[in-house]
Amino acid sequence: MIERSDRLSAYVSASHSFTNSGRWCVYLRSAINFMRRQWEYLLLPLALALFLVLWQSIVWIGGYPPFILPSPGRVYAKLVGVLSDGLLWWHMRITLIEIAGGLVLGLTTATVLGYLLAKSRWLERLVSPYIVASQAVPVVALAPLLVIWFRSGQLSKVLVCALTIFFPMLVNVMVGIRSVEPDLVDLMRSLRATRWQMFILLEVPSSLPMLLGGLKVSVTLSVIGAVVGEFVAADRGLGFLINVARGHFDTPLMFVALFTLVGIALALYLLVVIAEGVLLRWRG
Amino acid sequence: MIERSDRLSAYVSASHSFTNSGRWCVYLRSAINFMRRQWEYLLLPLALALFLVLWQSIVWIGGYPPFILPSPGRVYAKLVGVLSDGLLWWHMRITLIEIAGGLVLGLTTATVLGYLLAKSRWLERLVSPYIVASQAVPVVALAPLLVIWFRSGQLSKVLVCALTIFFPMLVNVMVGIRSVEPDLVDLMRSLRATRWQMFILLEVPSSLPMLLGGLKVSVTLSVIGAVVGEFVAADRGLGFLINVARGHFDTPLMFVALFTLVGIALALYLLVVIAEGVLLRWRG
Amino acid sequence: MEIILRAEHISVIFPSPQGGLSALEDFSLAVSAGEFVCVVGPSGCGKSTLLRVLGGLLPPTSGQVYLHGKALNGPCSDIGIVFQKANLMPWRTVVQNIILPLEIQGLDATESRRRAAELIRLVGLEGFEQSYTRELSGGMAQRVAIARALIHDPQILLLDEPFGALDALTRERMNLELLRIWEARRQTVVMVTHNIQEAVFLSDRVIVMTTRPGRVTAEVPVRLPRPRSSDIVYSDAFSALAWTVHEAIPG
Amino acid sequence: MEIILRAEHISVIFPSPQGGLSALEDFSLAVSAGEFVCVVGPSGCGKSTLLRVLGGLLPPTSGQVYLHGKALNGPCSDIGIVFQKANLMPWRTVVQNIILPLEIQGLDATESRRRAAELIRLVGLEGFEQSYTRELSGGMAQRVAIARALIHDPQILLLDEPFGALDALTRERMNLELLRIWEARRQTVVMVTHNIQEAVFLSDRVIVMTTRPGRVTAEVPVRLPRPRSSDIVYSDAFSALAWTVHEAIPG
Amino acid sequence: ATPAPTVTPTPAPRRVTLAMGFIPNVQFTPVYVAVERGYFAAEGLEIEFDYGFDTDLLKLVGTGERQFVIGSGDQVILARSQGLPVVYVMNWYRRFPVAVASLKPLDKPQDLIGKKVGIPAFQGASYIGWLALLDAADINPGDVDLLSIGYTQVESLVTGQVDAAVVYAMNEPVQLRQAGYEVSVIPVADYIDIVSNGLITNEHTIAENPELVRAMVRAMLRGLRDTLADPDAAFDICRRYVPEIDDESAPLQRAVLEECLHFWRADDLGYSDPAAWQTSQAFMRQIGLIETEMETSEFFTNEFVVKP
Ligand SMILES: Nc1ncnc2c1ncn2[C@@H]1O[C@H](COP(=O)(O)OP(=O)(O)OP(=O)(O)O)[C@@H](O)[C@H]1O
Ligand SMILES: Nc1ncnc2c1ncn2[C@@H]1O[C@H](COP(=O)(O)OP(=O)(O)OP(=O)(O)O)[C@@H](O)[C@H]1O
Ligand SMILES: [Mg+2]
Ligand SMILES: [Mg+2]
Repeated sequence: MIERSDRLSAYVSASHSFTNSGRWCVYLRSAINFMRRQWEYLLLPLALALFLVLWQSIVWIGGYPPFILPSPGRVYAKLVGVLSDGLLWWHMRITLIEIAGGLVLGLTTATVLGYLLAKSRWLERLVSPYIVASQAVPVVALAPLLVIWFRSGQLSKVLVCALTIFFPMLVNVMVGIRSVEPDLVDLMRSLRATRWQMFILLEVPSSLPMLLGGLKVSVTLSVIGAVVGEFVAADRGLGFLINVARGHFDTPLMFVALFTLVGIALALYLLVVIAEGVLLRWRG
Repeated sequence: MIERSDRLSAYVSASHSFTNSGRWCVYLRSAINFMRRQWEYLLLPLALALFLVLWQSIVWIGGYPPFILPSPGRVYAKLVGVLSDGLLWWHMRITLIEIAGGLVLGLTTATVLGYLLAKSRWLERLVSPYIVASQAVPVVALAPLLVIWFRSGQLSKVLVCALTIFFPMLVNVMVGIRSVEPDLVDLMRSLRATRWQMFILLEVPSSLPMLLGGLKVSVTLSVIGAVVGEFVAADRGLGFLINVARGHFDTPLMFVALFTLVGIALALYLLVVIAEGVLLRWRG
Repeated sequence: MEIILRAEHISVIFPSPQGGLSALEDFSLAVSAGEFVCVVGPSGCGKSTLLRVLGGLLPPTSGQVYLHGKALNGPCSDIGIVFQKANLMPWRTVVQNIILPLEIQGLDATESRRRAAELIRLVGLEGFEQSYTRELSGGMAQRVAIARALIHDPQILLLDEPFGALDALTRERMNLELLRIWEARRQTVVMVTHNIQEAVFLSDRVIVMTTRPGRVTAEVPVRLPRPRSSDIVYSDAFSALAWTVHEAIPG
Repeated sequence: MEIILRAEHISVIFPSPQGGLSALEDFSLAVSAGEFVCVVGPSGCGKSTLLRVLGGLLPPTSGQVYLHGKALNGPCSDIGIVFQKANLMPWRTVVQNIILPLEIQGLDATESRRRAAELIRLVGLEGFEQSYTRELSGGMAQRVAIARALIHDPQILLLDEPFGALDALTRERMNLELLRIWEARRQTVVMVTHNIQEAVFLSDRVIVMTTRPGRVTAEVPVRLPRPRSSDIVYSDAFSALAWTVHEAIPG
Repeated sequence: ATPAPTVTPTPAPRRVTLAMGFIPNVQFTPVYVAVERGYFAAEGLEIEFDYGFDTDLLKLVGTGERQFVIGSGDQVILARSQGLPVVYVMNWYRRFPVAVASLKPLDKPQDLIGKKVGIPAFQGASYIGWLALLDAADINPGDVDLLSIGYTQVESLVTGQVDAAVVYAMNEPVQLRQAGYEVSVIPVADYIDIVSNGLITNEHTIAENPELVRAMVRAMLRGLRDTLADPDAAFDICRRYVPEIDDESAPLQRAVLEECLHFWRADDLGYSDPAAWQTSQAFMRQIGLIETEMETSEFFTNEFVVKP
């Protein structure tokens, strides 16, 4: 009874509004606006859906056996399995800790060193060959030294992760600090800003676009950095899980681990994008 | 006899100059200036020398056997050996070709895609999850698919290399294009510049510091990109050589291969630094 | 006289937290071919916004601009603009900045350089051809921007306080040069200035604007004989006109 | 009167491909405490360079600046500078830009905001407190810069064409405000301007400079009574002084 | 599929890709010998080597992307449990090559109790070998402190990071001895007989092209026999295929080859012992690596191994 009267009143109000076509227009426009904004939020799920469709089609068309390319359904089933028995969580936690450590270590080092190198050309000349070298040497070749010097615990993975993310951030810190408007430096000097104030009130905000760019690369690479560290020698973590899955020809499990990695990378990247939205609001 | 008279004349001219102390001052100052400039050029060799000293001290102090950490002398001897029998050249040529291919492919893709993403927010939202994912997945995990899709020739290494260098460049292209001064865009628009002119006359020069930053990261990572590609499956190239050296417990050979990698990376990096010096002259 | 540039019922509303800042409201203006119009008004009244709309750089919230009777929906190469800021490219030298419009039009380099050399002499920057913009003083940068706007010889010039950073003497000289060029080339000029003397000296008509919303409060036609020389500023007619404009500006 | 700021035999040579550009040559100047000095001269003659040297931002190639009799070898918090460009931080709102000097001095936020509100009223920017700099007109940005220089109440003010982008009326109002503040706070001011009227109206002394090398050609003491009101510009003494300055500027 | 070649040499040699382990290595000497002496050519085959990670290569054989790979028996069992149609057609390593090495005296597995032992990874042949050894010696895995150290066994042993390490018997111990260290070794094969490396192909190739498989096996066995008969000549051939072995590293590699011979030697070269497969599968089930019991005959066949 109540339901019916509600419907009735809705009908009445609708027909009433209809006569008032100006207001309708406004509603319509705001609805379209709303949809446009929503559409932006739909893009991410859309990208995901597109991916799933593409994947399934490759499986069908390519006719690959599951141990080469399992279907989405199989991977999902495996995901549910390893989620429910806690295996995935456990390995993921390990890798997350390494990533966190690597990010903290790598980003601080990159910022501090990048700042110093940006300020001093001769320090840059002296140190940059080492930095470049550290990036050109494959981690596996360093494995013996890493194991000897840092044991095989989590520290070595944190270090490998830090090493991986360090360089893109360092370069962007340098580019950013060197691009600071000289006139604003003069302004800050005339106000007798301390070195720290210069850094925090001028250099950081002015190079923020570049810092956030470096951060985007760094957080994305942090995932692979930790995993590569685990590849060298580990008995836990997602990199280890991938290795075990490969060794056991358990491709669905490997895909679950890979997607977890991708998920972590996407989450970190999204965080930076959100930070960018807030911090670069002034650019309109 | 000749020597004595030379000395004498040097003495005379010195004592003569001495009375003219103003000129001496100028000479001294210009000499110091000259030395300062030379000093800058000395920094790179100095960095190298420092490294050698450090290395030798670690060998002595750590007392490591040569199969863990060979002395500089041993590595040098091995280097001479593999240079003279052409082995190093041969592997290096392979890797250089892969690096060149990877750089061309990776940098063009990054520039084109970076430009498009910088211009279109919704394209960015749609595509960036895939890009992030492509960076978070370890190459080794995809090895069988790579082999099936691209065979095990050099193409797959070029692709892995391109994939490695692509992301830092892409992000910096985006940051650069988005940082272009809106007032200068207005200027160019008022002059009815075409899209291409906008790109080549405004967007490229104005984002040059960031592009060169991205390039620095990319060329450095290109080396490791090619080598990782070779790790997956190869029968030639420096990455292969490293693997062979490890397999044969030939640590000096591994070091030779590593130093070759570092040398390539340093050479590429130096090229970018030189380009930077020329292209950013206007910043003084 | 034929109307070359016509703005009809232009409104520009910038989004703002308080719901929208009305920079121009129902602004209409018609400029004849060969006319020299000056716009004066208080700081922030919408003069620069007006020039951006006239130049096709900013689509108005409502209203329409017509060039040669056709709706203007974007920048047009007939129109040259001098912005309020010098807007030089720091990676280009003085010469390279000046020839930018010709480079975009695809003119060959030697002809460009010849024209640039001429304009550099005009704005008094001989010896600074190869300087980068960070080595220029404020006034020198502004002069480079003026030279750049003149080089491709546009039919319509939109000038936003082009002589603001110049000293009195250079300014006077530039005023005379501008008049000479305008008379020789029969261009159409719309110029924003803060200097009432300058406005009266140069123009055929002075438009006076009010602040927020930017509207026309007065149009003062200037019927002084041409060509004008510097002496004209001492005439009674000139003083009277300057006074009229001064009084029209809202305090 | 005590000499508060003294420049002795200042030369500034900028490196240039032609071997060195002499922006200032053997320039000497002594400013007494509480004095108001205006500097005029052609574009590019070294006025901004002079202010940068006086502010301790640019070490001169030779010569020395003394503040309170002590050699000045770097910026000093007693000196406030308004640059020729507004030099605002685009990531800060108007209020945030204005309170920057206080933030650096570590003043607490509420007091800062109170003072900023006062200055915003003074420069006529009410309602734009939360605007970012890209939403400001040229003159509004300059007014923000002026407010920023006044907020930390420095003993010495170095102003580089602070009112260049302002319309005649706002400029007049700002002139009067500046005089009021200067008289109330007994500050010392060195101000670059292109407006001879303004120079004579405001200052105790007008320094006239020549171009490359920048030197003093004339010093015109202005002994008009204080406090001055706008009417003074119509006096004969004022006209005579303005004429003297005008004639002293090298053509 | 192409028609099966006859036993007699065909004029146009048929290209076959043989996927081997990671890198060219002295351990592949028999293959190089077979190529060099024309044993493959005699079967009408032209061999192309393909190096890579063994698990990847096995997958490629499983898809038919490659026809032959050299891999170990435990991998075949694991792969088949995941549905890869791979079959082991020729036994090469008669003894399982994994061992435990230490620079301290080590007589029996029990000596490892309470010690720190390094292992490359918690999977793969070395892990299985390790567990098998503990199982055979009745040691509780919890009584040994096992560390994952990657492929850094030599370095870890020398620097004292671990008391013992799980190694390949013909690699690390040989290297250490060559460098002058006293090494004690416990080979897993002394305690349990599990299936080791051999030639692997897929069901499709066996069904469509049995002659090809037979030819491959025959040629490889000839190479193996020659190597066992005259290791010095074989080593010289090997050096031609692995130019990275220079005069400096040759003695060590020669020693590695010598050690290998102990693991290859057998009375009935190429034959798989069904009992070994049985043991392997039972053990892998016991430690939970595989869940379902499979027919041992799925894993391997001896039908292509012919007596000379
Ligand atoms: N991009 C923008 N976003 C928001 N508001 C803007 C923007 N540009 C201008 N405004 C506002 O529009 C009004 C008019 O600005 P405009 O630059 O046209 O003034 P103007 O007359 O040129 O002033 P001035 O003489 O100081 O240069 C101002 O209140 C300004 O704050
Ligand atoms: N950083 C620099 N490098 C090289 N030359 C410079 C530099 N700064 C200024 N100059 C030169 O010094 C001279 C004086 O410049 P300055 O900025 O002091 O002039 P100004 O008197 O302030 O002129 P304006 O009134 O146009 O602002 C100019 O010729 C200019 O080209
Ligand atoms: Mg304006
Ligand atoms: Mg100046």
